[in-house]
Amino acid sequence: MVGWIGTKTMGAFGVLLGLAFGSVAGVGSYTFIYAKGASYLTNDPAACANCHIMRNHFDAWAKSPHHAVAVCNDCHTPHNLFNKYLTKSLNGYHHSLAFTTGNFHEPIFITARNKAITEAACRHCHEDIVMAIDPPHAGGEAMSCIRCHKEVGHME
Amino acid sequence: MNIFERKVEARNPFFRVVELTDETDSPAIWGKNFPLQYDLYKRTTDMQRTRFGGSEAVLRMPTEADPRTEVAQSRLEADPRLKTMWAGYAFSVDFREERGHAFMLDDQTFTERQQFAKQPGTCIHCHASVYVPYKKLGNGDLMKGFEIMNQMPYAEARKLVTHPVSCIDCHDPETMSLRITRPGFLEAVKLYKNDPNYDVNTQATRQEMRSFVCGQCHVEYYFKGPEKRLTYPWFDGIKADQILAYYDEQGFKDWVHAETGAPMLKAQHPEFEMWNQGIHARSGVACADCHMPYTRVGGLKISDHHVRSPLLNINNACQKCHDFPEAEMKARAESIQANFFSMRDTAMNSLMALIDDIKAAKAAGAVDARLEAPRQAQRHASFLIDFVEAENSTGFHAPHEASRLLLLANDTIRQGQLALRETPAAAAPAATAVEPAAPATTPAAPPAMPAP
Amino acid sequence: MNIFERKVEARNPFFRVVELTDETDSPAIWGKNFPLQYDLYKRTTDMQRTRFGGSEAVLRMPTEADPRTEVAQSRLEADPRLKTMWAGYAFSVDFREERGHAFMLDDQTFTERQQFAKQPGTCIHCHASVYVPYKKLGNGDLMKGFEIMNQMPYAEARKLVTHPVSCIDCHDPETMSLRITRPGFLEAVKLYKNDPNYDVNTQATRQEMRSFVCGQCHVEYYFKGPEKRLTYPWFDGIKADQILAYYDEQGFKDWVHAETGAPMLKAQHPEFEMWNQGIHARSGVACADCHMPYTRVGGLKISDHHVRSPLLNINNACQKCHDFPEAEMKARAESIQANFFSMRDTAMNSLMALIDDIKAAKAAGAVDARLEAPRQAQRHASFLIDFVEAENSTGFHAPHEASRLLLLANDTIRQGQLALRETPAAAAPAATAVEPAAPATTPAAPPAMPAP
Ligand code: HEC
Ligand code: HEC
Ligand code: HEC
Ligand code: HEC
Ligand code: HEC
Ligand code: HEC
Ligand code: HEC
Ligand code: HEC
Ligand code: HEC
Ligand code: HEC
Ligand code: HEC
Ligand code: HEC
Ligand code: HEC
Ligand code: HEC
Ligand SMILES: [Ca+2]
Ligand SMILES: [Ca+2]
Repeated sequence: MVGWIGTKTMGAFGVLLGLAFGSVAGVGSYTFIYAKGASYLTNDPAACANCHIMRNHFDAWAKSPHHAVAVCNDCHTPHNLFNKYLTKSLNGYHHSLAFTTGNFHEPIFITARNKAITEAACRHCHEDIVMAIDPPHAGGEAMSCIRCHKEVGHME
Repeated sequence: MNIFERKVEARNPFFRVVELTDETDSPAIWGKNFPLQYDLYKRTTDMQRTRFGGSEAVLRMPTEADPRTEVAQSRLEADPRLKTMWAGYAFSVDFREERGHAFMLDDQTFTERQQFAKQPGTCIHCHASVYVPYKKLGNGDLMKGFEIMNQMPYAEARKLVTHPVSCIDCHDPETMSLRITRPGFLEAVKLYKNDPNYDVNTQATRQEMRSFVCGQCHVEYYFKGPEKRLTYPWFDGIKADQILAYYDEQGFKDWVHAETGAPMLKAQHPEFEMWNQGIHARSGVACADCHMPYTRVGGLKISDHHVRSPLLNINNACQKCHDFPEAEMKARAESIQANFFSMRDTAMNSLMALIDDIKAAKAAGAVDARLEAPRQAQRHASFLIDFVEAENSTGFHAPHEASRLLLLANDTIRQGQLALRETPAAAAPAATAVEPAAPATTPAAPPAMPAP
Repeated sequence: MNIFERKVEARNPFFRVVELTDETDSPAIWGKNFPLQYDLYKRTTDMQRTRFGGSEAVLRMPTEADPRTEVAQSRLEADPRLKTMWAGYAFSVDFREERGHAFMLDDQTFTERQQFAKQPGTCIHCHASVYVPYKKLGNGDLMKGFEIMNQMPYAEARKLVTHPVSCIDCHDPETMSLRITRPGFLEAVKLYKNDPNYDVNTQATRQEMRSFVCGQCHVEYYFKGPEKRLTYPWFDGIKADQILAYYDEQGFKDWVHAETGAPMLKAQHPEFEMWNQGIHARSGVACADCHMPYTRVGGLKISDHHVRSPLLNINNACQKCHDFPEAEMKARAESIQANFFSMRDTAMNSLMALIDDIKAAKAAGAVDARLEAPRQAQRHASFLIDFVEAENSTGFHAPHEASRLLLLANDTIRQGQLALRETPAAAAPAATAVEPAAPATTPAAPPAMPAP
């Protein structure tokens, strides 16, 4: 089911979670994000919207409460330098190929790997408020955020 | 963002190759300006089955009377109980699965029902591009042309039309916006809106129009009064039991049942009425959202004018709103349909039992007075079952409403069968000297439904 | 690492004030570590009605035998047909709307059903924090303690328990993860999963557990065999008709109907079974998603331990997934419920008619052989109606399935009533000389359902 993270992705997700927690140490408040807002926005979302096929997602993002605080890469790349660029290149390759060949399923569905990255990104910013509902053990089963917060994922 | 504010997809650039007027009814001409829509429109000749819908091509030997080499599968053969249900009526002779819009004119012209009884020109209202012919016949007056064609015999009226439903039947040639052209709906939508002054073409929202253009034809109708005026029976409401109440008030019947003598009613394709009762209508989802979803052709998003079963096109038709895999969406629709199908089966068997009962009683010489209640039960139950059976989504458009109607039908049959067995005092079966209890009495008043 | 350690630097909201062990059954002690959850948990004493659910406080004069000053409204008074349906069984004496978890132990202890017939210690399985008492009784062995308590009379077993369902019944005290503690479910989940080796506490996913903890108690059950072993009857499947088939195979009956002599079955709160048939379960939505939705307390999101009707809490329970206004979501749920309620009403009236019929036939001296088929019809129909009636969501958890069962019940009644009137040859009512047709015959085989 697309609705949430399958058990198979849990291992990788756990690792990502760990990384996300690592980088959030000593942070974890909205103030920080607001303060650094400008630098986040240098990850220009227009780069993504260059592809008309990304247009809907761009539009939905632009109307969402998140557009003031998070750009595409905040949700779609890991909050860790190495993984960020690894992911960017993997996705860049994949999307360009798909776009050129036109050979992809519509509507577009996020891949399991990218979804895990995004779910970790939610926690990166919202750990404070959701810590009680996350599993006590690293490697425990995490709850999918977008199962309930569908609208955050550009939902029409 | 929600489904109500449907986005106008990347502006549709088109080249005005030809000038379209309010008299252009040939789709090929419109197709010069809108080749993408036209190409898809032509594909309504495709025949492909889904588990419960779509259609299947059955080869036949063409005859002089009926030159078709392919027809859709017979529904009477698939379920012979329908013949008994409609005994004595044209539908018991020929009734087929409906198929794509391209076939509508031929299928009407050549159905064997035409042989069974002379049909009026009225029929053409929903089976041809009739907007321009109506206007011509009425000297520019649509309603007048409609009334004139209604009075013609079918064969004569048939000569006045050429195309199945065409661009001009749904679109304004100048603005390309949707437009209602059917007199039947222009009148009935006032009842639907409960506003005698409602003018659908100026007052409806765009999203409403995306269903109303279909509601022009995909509705229950009858021929009213001696002049057989085409009428959508929405005077008491559009639910099946409200329509039934209206027919009862009018004392209307479609035919007399050949086996039981009951005054019968036939329901036809109430897709619009049933859709209205469902969760999708309630959520603002229009016919066109599922049956003409946006589809990407090259870099453009256009409405898929290949009108067909959405289950042949799940990614565009369903997945824009439902975040589940294609196979799962198919399984969900089919599970609703299978559940409906099994309920319909139960009700249908009950109906056959009632018909058998009345037939037997009649054969045994029962007088009309004694048959009155059972025959009314047959009339009512048969109409309710027919309503959800004739509705072509196999329950999908409004599963809860369909269930309600089937239970109502089944219970009506139960009471009809008991009424037939309710005998004047002392006529209880001698063998056991059972005193039959009055049917359906309740020891106490049923509880009031809690107020909303 | 456990929940405490990990959260320490991140301004952990929970402090390990006390040590919790597998013997700590007092919720107040757990509440020291988790005051937010405990505060909400205590609010299950609230009584508030929704249109069809919730509960209403009815004042009463406390007596020695029953010291309660407030009870929930009587369902028997709301619908007296229930008394007829259950004539001769404890439920016809006292049956009330269920209310919050805080009341479970008192309501069981003091229900008048306890006076009607001696109840076994087994009952406590679902009405108290019984995990620690079971283990104590079994010297550390849960299953053994369970078997011992089952054999005690209720009054004696009652002395061994103190709390209504408590933290330890759903949570592992060390990890706080969800845990199944109920022998009935530990066994039955193997049938549910169709795997005799299934170990729910190690193999279930977190999301599954968010329903399974409720499925420990919100299920149909019966007391099997002479030792009256608590059993969830899922051997042939968990749908109502599959459970019915199982009871028939077992030749099991709950009681004999006082008015008709039929061998009856009683269904009880099959929320888990019905939820499983619905679109929400299919979409992975758990009981806790709706009945314990996340709620924000200060800067923290926690599970709302005030377990109650989601319609008292639509904003958190529904609107995160459904993007419609609160009033609209309420109306949607209530429209499903009202539709169900009217269908239930029809089936209920039919059942009363059947009971009247059998009663009358019996009074007139009909022999048992003649009453066999009608009595079976009563047994079956009554169980099916009871199943959806006892399911406490008024149809919401699985509206399609509920409709299917009600139609099945109504049709079973129709056949039962006809069977009663089917008389040995020549017994046809003399007055009109009608030859009654065999009921429910069909002129042709029904169409096969299209394969998936
Ligand atoms: C070259 C054109 C192009 C650009 C630029 C582009 N995308 Fe995509 N993207 C696509 C196409 C085509 C797909 C569909 C691929 C598929 O589903 O196989 C896609 C799919 C996706 C998906 C879902 C599939 C997955 O891999 O998980 C995400 C998420 C996504 N893009 C995000 C982004 C972000 C963020 C950016 C900017 C950093 C971006 N895209 C830039 C063309 C593009
Ligand atoms: C606040 C977090 C967030 C931001 C910012 C964000 N996205 Fe997403 N995106 C998501 C989530 C969550 C999903 C997964 C949606 C789902 O599975 O329903 C998603 C999915 C997608 C998909 C795949 C489509 C799908 O429904 O699975 C694409 C393409 C995409 N995003 C592109 C973008 C682009 C382009 C931007 C910037 C303009 C962007 N996203 C910004 C959270 C975000
Ligand atoms: C870069 C940091 C960041 C990321 C990544 C992020 N958020 Fe947020 N989110 C915020 C901030 C800051 C706000 C407050 C915005 C406001 O109130 O305008 C917010 C608001 C919200 C809200 C309340 C408003 C609304 O849209 O309903 C929800 C729910 C939410 N986030 C969920 C998520 C989920 C789920 C994800 C991952 C898919 C996510 N967030 C990713 C920073 C982030
Ligand atoms: C089962 C459903 C569900 C899941 C899963 C879920 N949430 Fe929520 N979330 C809710 C509900 C309900 C609320 C509203 C609580 C309230 O307002 O009392 C909420 C509130 C929030 C808020 C506060 C929004 C505001 O307006 O202040 C944030 C941020 C948030 N969630 C983020 C997340 C993140 C991140 C995850 C994943 C770790 C997640 N949620 C998982 C249901 C869920
Ligand atoms: C939410 C989606 C949805 C909406 C809205 C909808 N339909 Fe359907 N419709 C379906 C599905 C699914 C079927 C079943 C198709 C099948 O069995 O293959 C169906 C079947 C049909 C059929 C029979 C098609 C066939 O393949 O035999 C007709 C005709 C039809 N619908 C007309 C309408 C009309 C007219 C409206 C509006 C008044 C409408 N529908 C609204 C989804 C929809
Ligand atoms: C002018 C009358 C008319 C209008 C307007 C109309 N239809 Fe039809 N429709 C028909 C007729 C007649 C048929 C059956 C044709 C046949 O079987 O030969 C049909 C068949 C169908 C089918 C069955 C296709 C199949 O494969 O079984 C679908 C689906 C359908 N229509 C949907 C729609 C939708 C959606 C709209 C509006 C966008 C619409 N129709 C507008 C008259 C109309
Ligand atoms: C109010 C609109 C309307 C009118 C008037 C109408 N039809 Fe139709 N007809 C439809 C629609 C919509 C369908 C497709 C749905 C279906 O078959 O149930 C259809 C399907 C058909 C079919 C193909 C399926 C079948 O029944 O075998 C035939 C033949 C047909 N009609 C003949 C006629 C005849 C003859 C008349 C006049 C007595 C007539 N129609 C009047 C709307 C109409
Ligand atoms: C049965 C009704 C019907 C018929 C016949 C029909 N259309 Fe449409 N058409 C629609 C609907 C519904 C839309 C969507 C309009 C909207 O969303 O406002 C549409 C939209 C369009 C658009 C706007 C762009 C788009 O694709 O959404 C064009 C152009 C168009 N149709 C051309 C044609 C042409 C050319 C024909 C004849 C070959 C035709 N239509 C026949 C119902 C119809
Ligand atoms: C434009 C949006 C939209 C489209 C297109 C759409 N749906 Fe839905 N669907 C909804 C909404 C809204 C609901 C109501 C529940 C909710 O709020 O999610 C719903 C509910 C459902 C349900 C649950 C109903 C029930 O009775 O259990 C099913 C099943 C379903 N849709 C199937 C389909 C299928 C199959 C298609 C394609 C043929 C489809 N939908 C197309 C929006 C849509
Ligand atoms: C999608 C949401 C949803 C899910 C999932 C769900 N329920 Fe419910 N439940 C409801 C609604 C809505 C009602 C009706 C409440 C009312 O009438 O006030 C209800 C009613 C009930 C009631 C009666 C409550 C009352 O107020 O009298 C019980 C008990 C119950 N559910 C238990 C369960 C159990 C156990 C599960 C899982 C096996 C479950 N529910 C799953 C939404 C849900
Ligand atoms: C130990 C057995 C047990 C467990 C475990 C249990 N319940 Fe209950 N539940 C009961 C009993 C017994 C009652 C009725 C109490 C009464 O009426 O005195 C009840 C009542 C309810 C009610 C009715 C409240 C009202 O106002 O009408 C709801 C809703 C409910 N439970 C949901 C749940 C959910 C959701 C879960 C799991 C998270 C759950 N229950 C777990 C035994 C249990
Ligand atoms: C398998 C679990 C289970 C067992 C065993 C069980 N109950 Fe319950 N009981 C429940 C649940 C769940 C509810 C709340 C739902 C409802 O009332 O339908 C409930 C509600 C009740 C109520 C309050 C509503 C009413 O019926 O008036 C009483 C009293 C009660 N039970 C008594 C008993 C007695 C006496 C026994 C033993 C014969 C028993 N219970 C055995 C689970 C159980
Ligand atoms: C009827 C079952 C039940 C009972 C009794 C119960 N809980 Fe829970 N509890 C749950 C469920 C379900 C969750 C959600 C767990 C998950 O998502 O993995 C939960 C989650 C929690 C959590 C994790 C954070 C959160 O709020 O989601 C804590 C802490 C907790 N409960 C404490 C308690 C305490 C303290 C008590 C007793 C006062 C208690 N619980 C009684 C069912 C129960
Ligand atoms: C965690 C997500 C979630 C929650 C919470 C939830 N729903 Fe749903 N609901 C769904 C999904 C998924 C469907 C299936 C249709 C779809 O795909 O949108 C659905 C379908 C429905 C439908 C259409 C079913 C039909 O038979 O027509 C209704 C009505 C509905 N939900 C009401 C509610 C109500 C009321 C609540 C709160 C008590 C609720 N839901 C809570 C996810 C949810
Ligand atoms: Ca068809
Ligand atoms: Ca209640």
